[in-house]
Amino acid sequence: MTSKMAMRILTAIVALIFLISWIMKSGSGMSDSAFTNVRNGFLITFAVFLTLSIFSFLYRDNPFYKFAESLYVGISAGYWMCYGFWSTVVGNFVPRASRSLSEFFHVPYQEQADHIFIYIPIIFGLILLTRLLPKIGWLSRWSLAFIIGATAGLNLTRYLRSDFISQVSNSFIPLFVDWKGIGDFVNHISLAADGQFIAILSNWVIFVGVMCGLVYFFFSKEHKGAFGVASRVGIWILMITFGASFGYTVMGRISLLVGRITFLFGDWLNIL
Amino acid sequence: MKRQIPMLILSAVGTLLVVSVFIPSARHWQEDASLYFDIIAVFAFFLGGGNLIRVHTEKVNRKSAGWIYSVVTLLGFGIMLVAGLFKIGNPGGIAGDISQTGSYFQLLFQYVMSPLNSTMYALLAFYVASASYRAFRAKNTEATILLVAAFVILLGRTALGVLLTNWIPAQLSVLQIPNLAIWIMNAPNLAGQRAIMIGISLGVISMSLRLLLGIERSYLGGDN
Amino acid sequence: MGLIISAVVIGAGLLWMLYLSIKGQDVDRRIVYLFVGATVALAIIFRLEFGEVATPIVKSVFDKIENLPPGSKIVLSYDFDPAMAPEVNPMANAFIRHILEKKHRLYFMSLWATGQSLLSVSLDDVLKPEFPDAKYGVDYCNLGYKAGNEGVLNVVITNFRKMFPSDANGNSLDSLPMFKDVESLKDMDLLISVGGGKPGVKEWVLFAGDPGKVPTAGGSAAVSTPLLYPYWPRQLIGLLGGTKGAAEYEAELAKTHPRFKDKSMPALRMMGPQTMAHVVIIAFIVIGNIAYFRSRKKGGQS
Amino acid sequence: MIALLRIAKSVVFISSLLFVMSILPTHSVYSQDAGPSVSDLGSITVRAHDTDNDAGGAITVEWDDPGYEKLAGFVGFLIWRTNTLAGTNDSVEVTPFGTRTYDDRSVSDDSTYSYSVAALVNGERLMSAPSVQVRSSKQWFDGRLTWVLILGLIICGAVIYFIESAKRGTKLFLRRIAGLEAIDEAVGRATEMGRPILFVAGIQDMDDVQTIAGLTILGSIARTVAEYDTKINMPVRASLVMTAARETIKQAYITAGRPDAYNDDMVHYVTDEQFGFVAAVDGIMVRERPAACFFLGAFFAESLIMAETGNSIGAIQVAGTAMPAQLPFFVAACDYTLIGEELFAASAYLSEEPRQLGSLKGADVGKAIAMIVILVGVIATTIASAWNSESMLWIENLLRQMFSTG
Repeated sequence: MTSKMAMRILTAIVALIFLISWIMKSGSGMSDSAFTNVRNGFLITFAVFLTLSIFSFLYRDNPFYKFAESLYVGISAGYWMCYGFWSTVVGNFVPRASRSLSEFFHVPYQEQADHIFIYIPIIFGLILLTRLLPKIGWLSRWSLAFIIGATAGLNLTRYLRSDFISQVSNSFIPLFVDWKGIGDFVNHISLAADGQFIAILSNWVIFVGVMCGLVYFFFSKEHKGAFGVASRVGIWILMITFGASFGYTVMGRISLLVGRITFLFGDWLNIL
Repeated sequence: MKRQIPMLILSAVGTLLVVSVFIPSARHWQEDASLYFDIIAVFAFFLGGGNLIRVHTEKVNRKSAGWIYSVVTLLGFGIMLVAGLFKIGNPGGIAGDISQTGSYFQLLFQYVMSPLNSTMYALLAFYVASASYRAFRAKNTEATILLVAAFVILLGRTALGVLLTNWIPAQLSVLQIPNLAIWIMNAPNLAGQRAIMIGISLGVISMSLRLLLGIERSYLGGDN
Repeated sequence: MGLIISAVVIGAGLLWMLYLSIKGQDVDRRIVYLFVGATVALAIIFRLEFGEVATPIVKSVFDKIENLPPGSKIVLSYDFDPAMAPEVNPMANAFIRHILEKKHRLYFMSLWATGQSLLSVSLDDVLKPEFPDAKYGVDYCNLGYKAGNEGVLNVVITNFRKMFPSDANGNSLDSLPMFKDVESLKDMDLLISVGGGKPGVKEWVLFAGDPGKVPTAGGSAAVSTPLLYPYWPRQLIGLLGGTKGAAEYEAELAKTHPRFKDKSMPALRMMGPQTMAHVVIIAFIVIGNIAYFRSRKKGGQS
Repeated sequence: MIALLRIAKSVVFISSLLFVMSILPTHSVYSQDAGPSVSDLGSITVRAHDTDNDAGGAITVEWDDPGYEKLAGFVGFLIWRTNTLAGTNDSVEVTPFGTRTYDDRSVSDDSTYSYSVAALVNGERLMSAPSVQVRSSKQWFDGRLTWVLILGLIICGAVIYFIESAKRGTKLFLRRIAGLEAIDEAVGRATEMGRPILFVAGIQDMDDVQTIAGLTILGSIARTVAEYDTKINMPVRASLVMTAARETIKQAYITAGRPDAYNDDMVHYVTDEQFGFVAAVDGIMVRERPAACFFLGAFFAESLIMAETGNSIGAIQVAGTAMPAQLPFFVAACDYTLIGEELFAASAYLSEEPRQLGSLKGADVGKAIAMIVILVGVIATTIASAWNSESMLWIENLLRQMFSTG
């Protein structure tokens, strides 16, 4: 009972702050039209309310977060559906399919000889909708088969070219950079960041690292003996990679929070 | 029948797209396939949107716990659809750009969706901190390596890293933390990324083949 | 004042966390969240700025410009668009200040169509008000944008005038005194590209710096910086990565040339909260490990 | 950006054309320098041929420069085209300084053309002799991709070979993957605790192969779930994934002999918005408190938000993705992580079907090829650069040519 009471008091306080903020923001509006000022005052206050509601999730789940979450889900689902309609249907399909529809939507009609093909996805799309009819719902698998086939076909060659072939050829690196003989190397050995030793060391690490990393991914060979050692080094290399990427990203993540707090203190409270 | 035809469609489409890479005059099939995918995905919106409406109306009808939030979702969905599909308030009318300033669609995007979006994204700052606090502990060799690499990179990105190791002479300058951080990004990190990418490409190839050959077909449903 | 309050609040909090950890109590994740939020908020409210110290990769660019004899010829290319500008524009402005302060000759150009307008903003907002004595055509000039991406570099590495018959204002290059002894990029003493996409720093290295054997430096957005690290220190003399790199440069500039101290230093300002939160996270990791070793020791004893 | 570049390119092109026109009258804008004059130089030789490896409709023009570019008044090379069937002439393009080739993409395969190239110097057009007549045509195979085809055939051949040999009953050794062994345990725990399991197949649509990989694993998990009679909750970000996931789970329930227990509501669409989806998944996690969370598919920045929330409710978490940038976050916040290739191999492991397992051995052959080629390439490059060995340089160049993406 008491927690319900506390929740009511909290809601009342939030409502009060919301109202005060709305009034203050409307009063300080820049526009000549009173309606625009009141509207913008509301919208800014609402944006602040949503921001704080989401942050409140860090403490624990609560009605404010639930409200913001539900609203976000509804609004954004509608957003992307509208976007899909205007950009894909009107932007890509209509100009290829029909002149009169193109004129209706004010998009330039594309004269093309092969616009019969544009009906292929329409057919598969309609087949997909048979999912709604229990009797022939199994037909929708045809559309899924079309999509999965396309994905598999496109990705097979794409990954072969961009990831496999290019990553392998990038690994053809010399293990002795600027080599002028062992004597020269020993005489000039230093751990300076731009020294020859470090350049050579880097290439050795890359070479050994790629090899051992690949060994780690071997599925059909037991990771024992020399193979096991290599696989273990492979895991270590992967761990360095993960640690490094994690560490490098941290700062960028904080800048996102800086943006939100600046919004609260600057755009809303005007204390910056 | 119910199983053979989809199998046939899948293999035919996939094989055609693999072959099209090598034939100059068929190369546009690749872009066509992506376009077709987008159009089919729009049809799927009916299923997704329908599901969203059904799930939430049911909650409201049954007055199940938290039904009021389902009302919020449905309202938001409806308002956005109406505002976007009819381009309400759009200065350019039906021909205007959907995200034109002044349209209700854009207004809702700007004051509702965009703050929600950036705030959700900003939660990452907190989660990155709690994950670092909890996960970066020297429990075993692997975890220690992870920790040390992360720590060097983190230090290298603050003034602390410079100040701590400034005294190291130029002869050993790679040991200065900022240099060490860059070296880690450059050599071991690069090697790890490369091994992962080569592995992924082979994984994709073998999985695509399993799909095209009809060995992997759990997604195709049963025979009834 | 703000700094003291923040330091006390955060320091006390961290000590308390350390105390809890040593006692073996696990710290609730919400306390971690509170810390991060409070740290960033305090730093924003009190506008905390920290004296960034230049890392070697940034310092080497700074030293290069600092130590070139006055009158050296430096190209500064604006290879970015408005989306990247918050991160990289501060770098470009810091370069302008430093180069003109050292009385070098500055040649502006751009490989991105969008770079040209950002370039004119820099000219109007930074160069002209802060260096009223700098004379166009003598101390600096603006070649503007040319289409052709790295192809432009392929040409200007052998001949400027073929690609740029005139500068952005329509003056023939021969009418500009600072072009009297310039035939191609090879006559330059330093090339600087500020950008984060393609063409960008990488293309400057591969198509201008390397073939022309001209020292090349760059500034780039944080996401694309790791891709450029492999060129340092052999092909790139230095690199400014993201807001952090820009802030380090600004700090170094303010230290060596105090007259810029009062100028707005946008990257330094942006870095304040980020650095503070970063240090707090490092402290978390340390505390977390202390806690872990304590608990393991206890576990081992019992 | 691209659009801007295009506009800028056309502006440059038009302005250069205008510039050419403006200097066509006899007076020149440049002062005549001393030096070689136009008459000292030989004429330009032009070669034209059908553009290689294309779908027709393009002719490549190549020419040499006897030294016009060095002249003070040089502006550019003008490409002049004669349609020898129709008998019409037109200028195609003025190329910038430094170019020696031009692809004319505005020709028809049904006509023949001949090209001349003129150096524009001081307003004069010094026209070359016309090239031979050429006709554009399409090629049936892109010759630049020969090595891609060969490598693809080798790797795919290896996969198919081992699938076939597994079908014939050859026994295979497979190393263990801890994350996969944890799946049964996680589902079992959920059953014991009477709590649901949460499955997220990434946030991409069906056009990402990682999503499909996630769904294939879902097939195996759903079978265990059906056997144990646990509840599964699967929010999805894309409608197509919803349809595919329903088929997958339904099939699993049928295989497990419990078609009656299946229900479409196990999979539900949330929203296409990345962080809207995350907000909802977070909500589901804290309200339904699943005992196990599976994140298998393509993830972006949201990976850590979900994994940390899952961690806060004490769920067993198994993640897997081929997004290198997100792997560190899963490794840090989840109990088990399938790294890159392991995600694609997982369904084969779980199916325990010999043919599927055979495909893994085929992928291992691919890795072996990569390792051998890298080894040879590194040795060749090293010896070629350090000791100037001609033969090693030849090997290096051959390998680089083989492994170029065309």
